[in-house]
Amino acid sequence: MDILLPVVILTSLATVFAVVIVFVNKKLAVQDDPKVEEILSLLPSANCGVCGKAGCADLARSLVEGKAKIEDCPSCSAQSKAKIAKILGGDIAKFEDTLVICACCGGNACDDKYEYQGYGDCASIELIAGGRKACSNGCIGQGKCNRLCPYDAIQIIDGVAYIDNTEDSKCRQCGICITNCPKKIMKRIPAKAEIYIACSSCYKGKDVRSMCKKGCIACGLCAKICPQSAITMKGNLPIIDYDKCNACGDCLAKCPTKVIRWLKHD
Amino acid sequence: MKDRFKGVIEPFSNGIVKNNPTFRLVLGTCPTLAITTAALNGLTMGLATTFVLICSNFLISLLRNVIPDKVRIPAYVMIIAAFVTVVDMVMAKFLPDLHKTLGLYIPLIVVNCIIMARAEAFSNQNAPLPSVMDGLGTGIGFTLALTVMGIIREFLGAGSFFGIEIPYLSNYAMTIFIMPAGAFFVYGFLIVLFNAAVDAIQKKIDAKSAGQKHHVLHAESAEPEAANNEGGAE
Amino acid sequence: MNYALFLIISGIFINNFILSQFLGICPFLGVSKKIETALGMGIAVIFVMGIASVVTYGLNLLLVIAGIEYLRTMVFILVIAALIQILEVVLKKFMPSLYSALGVYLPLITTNCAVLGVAIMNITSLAQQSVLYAFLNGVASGAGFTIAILLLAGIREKIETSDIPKPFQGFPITLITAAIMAMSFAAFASLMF
Amino acid sequence: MVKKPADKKPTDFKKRQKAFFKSESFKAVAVLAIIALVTSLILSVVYRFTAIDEAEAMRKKINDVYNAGTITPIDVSGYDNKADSVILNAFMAEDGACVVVSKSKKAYNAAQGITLFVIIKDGRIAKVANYSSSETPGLGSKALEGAYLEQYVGMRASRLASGDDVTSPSIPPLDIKYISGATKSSTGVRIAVEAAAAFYVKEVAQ
Repeated sequence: MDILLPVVILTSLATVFAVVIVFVNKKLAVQDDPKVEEILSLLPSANCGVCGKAGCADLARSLVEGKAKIEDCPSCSAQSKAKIAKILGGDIAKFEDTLVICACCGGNACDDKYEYQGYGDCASIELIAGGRKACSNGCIGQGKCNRLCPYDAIQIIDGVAYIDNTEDSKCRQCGICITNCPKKIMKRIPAKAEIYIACSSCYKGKDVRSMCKKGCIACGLCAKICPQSAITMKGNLPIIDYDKCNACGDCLAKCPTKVIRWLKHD
Repeated sequence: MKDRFKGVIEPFSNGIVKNNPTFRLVLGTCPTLAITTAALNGLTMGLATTFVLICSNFLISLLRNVIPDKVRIPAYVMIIAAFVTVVDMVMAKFLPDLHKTLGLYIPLIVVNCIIMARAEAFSNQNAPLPSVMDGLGTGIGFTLALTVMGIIREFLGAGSFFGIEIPYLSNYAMTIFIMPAGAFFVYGFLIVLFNAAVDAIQKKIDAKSAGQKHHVLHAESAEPEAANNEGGAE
Repeated sequence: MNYALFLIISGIFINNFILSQFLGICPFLGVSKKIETALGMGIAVIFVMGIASVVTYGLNLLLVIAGIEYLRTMVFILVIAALIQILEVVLKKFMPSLYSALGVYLPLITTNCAVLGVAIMNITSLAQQSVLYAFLNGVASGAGFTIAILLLAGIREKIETSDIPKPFQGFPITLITAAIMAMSFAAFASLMF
Repeated sequence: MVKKPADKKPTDFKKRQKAFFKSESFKAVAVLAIIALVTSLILSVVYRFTAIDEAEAMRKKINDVYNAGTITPIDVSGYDNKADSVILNAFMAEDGACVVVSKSKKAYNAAQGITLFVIIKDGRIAKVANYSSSETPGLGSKALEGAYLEQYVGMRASRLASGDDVTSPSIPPLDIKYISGATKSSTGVRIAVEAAAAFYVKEVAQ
């Protein structure tokens, strides 16, 4: 009798609950839109929240309801973006893939206006007289981007942020560093770019040379010698038109301060 | 033969160091904080959990194709609860005083996140033998962590080691370590030490394997902000 | 009447479920990154603890009559797991708005030490055994859980912007914050025995 | 499988029944029921081997604590307990001493409570010993050890029995020194002892 009673009670309890679960699952199942599951499987499911939604499941649902655009999720790979667009039925809009670079190479080479001893990160240093660097649009180097990057793709080398875009790059272009950098020197450039300008100074050459040994001195040589005339000088800084640039590398060789650099190899 | 052997041993060694449940995955935190007021408690709780972990991993991986997905959670929970009740009964009979000190926390092994996590993550996709090894590895990792926590908290909090009073120390014991606040402190610092150690070893392995592959740009600069790892022969 | 009041006060302050009884630490560490998620988790826990306390209290009467007390853990956890699974589907069907706020946390709660902990404590340590007191104890412990997790979420959001050495980031700093919180909650212990 | 000639066209009911058994939901219920059956079978069998009979264990513990010879149980069911404590049972020893097993619900480890043996002989506390309680080791456990419990020995049961609410200031101050850092455990022990004394005064002494 001692064995029969517990067996009967537990088995009946388990059966009752199993029946209720099965009944509930069958009868009250709310048909989730199958597209949502499909899209969710294509999203990177890093739940980084950059798209402003509470995680990828939320993004998938709002994509189906049309409340969000696939571009909101920057760390989603190109093929899955194309697949998701196909699931959503829209035409495969031209997804302009981008890469993220740090448009500054000064760091320790750029003099400091004051020596910052205190608490906090780039944002707090920025509050005091526009940061400790002499050059007001240069990287402060306190590593806020390095800490916030969910994919650990940014390194602080010699006091300046550097994003490795070579083949084994961890950067998923999610854009957290762009929004959080107080100096706004993290920039998106088209994926097909081969070279980039590692400086965003707006000063004349004479002032730059007095502040930073590595900054662009706005000599304009790159613009003059570029065979495809892809480079134009705008406000003491060269701007590359990536549709014309064929990565011949003449400007890179000519640049006296080596501010123009290869993007995908060294 | 080699990779089959590795397939079995690998989850075992993983469980102890790489994803040690308590320090790396931060799972099963309830007993870790509550029980480790004495080293002996930590050890027994660890061993009891290991026993349940091994048996439930084995049985769940055996039944992994049989249990339909709709009733997966209740089925797993029942299997785990069965083993826990067996442990509870055996302990009540043969180790009564230890059973009293662990008290409420033995039935709570059922909801110990480690067991459910290993069941969901590992044993319902792998064959029984690797699952058992994984259960064993994770269990031993958990037991080691609990015992270390127990030793530290008992040494600092009650001035005794495995119950043996240390004559001079015990009247200077800081009872804060027996209280909940101390538990959180010790657990936090142990995670820091464990992570720092594993990262340092990992960095050394990477450095050795990376060797000359370093890009010119990075080569000469050391990592400025990883302050606490010892330089190590580069 | 004063026993009910005592239950509420002790549930929230004196025997706070996380900071002095160490139950439900996994979600406490895992879900407390943002205040909204912590609040969602807290309400879901109160909701489940209330229902679970009542159901398990009733079941325990059945067990005592049948004389199979040793199956208590098995029956309780089976009931809680099944209950949560049923709750999830029912909520999704009848109250989609509530489901969208709490839905994602329900499966998390199944393996939550707090729910089973309160179910067992209702049986062993309640001075006056009655369904109302069991329900009250469940809800009060849930409220204690919610307050602790909200406090931690608020602090953790501040920690996000501060500069923490690399090995301390993530769980260690959260644990040390919890330690300081536990110290302050320990003061409540002498509030009313 | 070879189709037997005599096999009639399966009736609609048999086809539906076969479908029912194959269906997903039946499998779910069946699996859960079988698991429940097997586990409860194992557990009840294991329980038979490991069942401890409470009374026997208690009697053995009493003899370790105080050689009371053959002890006759006293009926405690009629006794109305105080709010925060309960008298589990009581025995009369040969030499006239009364062994009371009293449990205080208030303790640091509230789930377990504190259960003590209180041996009262001709109106005075003869001995107090811990039966089953698990206060935090190294801290609360000190309240369950000799030194703290010795303080109660020799006190008159009637004086201990007077106080209702232990923490209210009206209680005549007993010179009981609590363990610092373990107020809850020390008060829990005091409640249990006073409950036993009250039981002794009310039921046994007259």
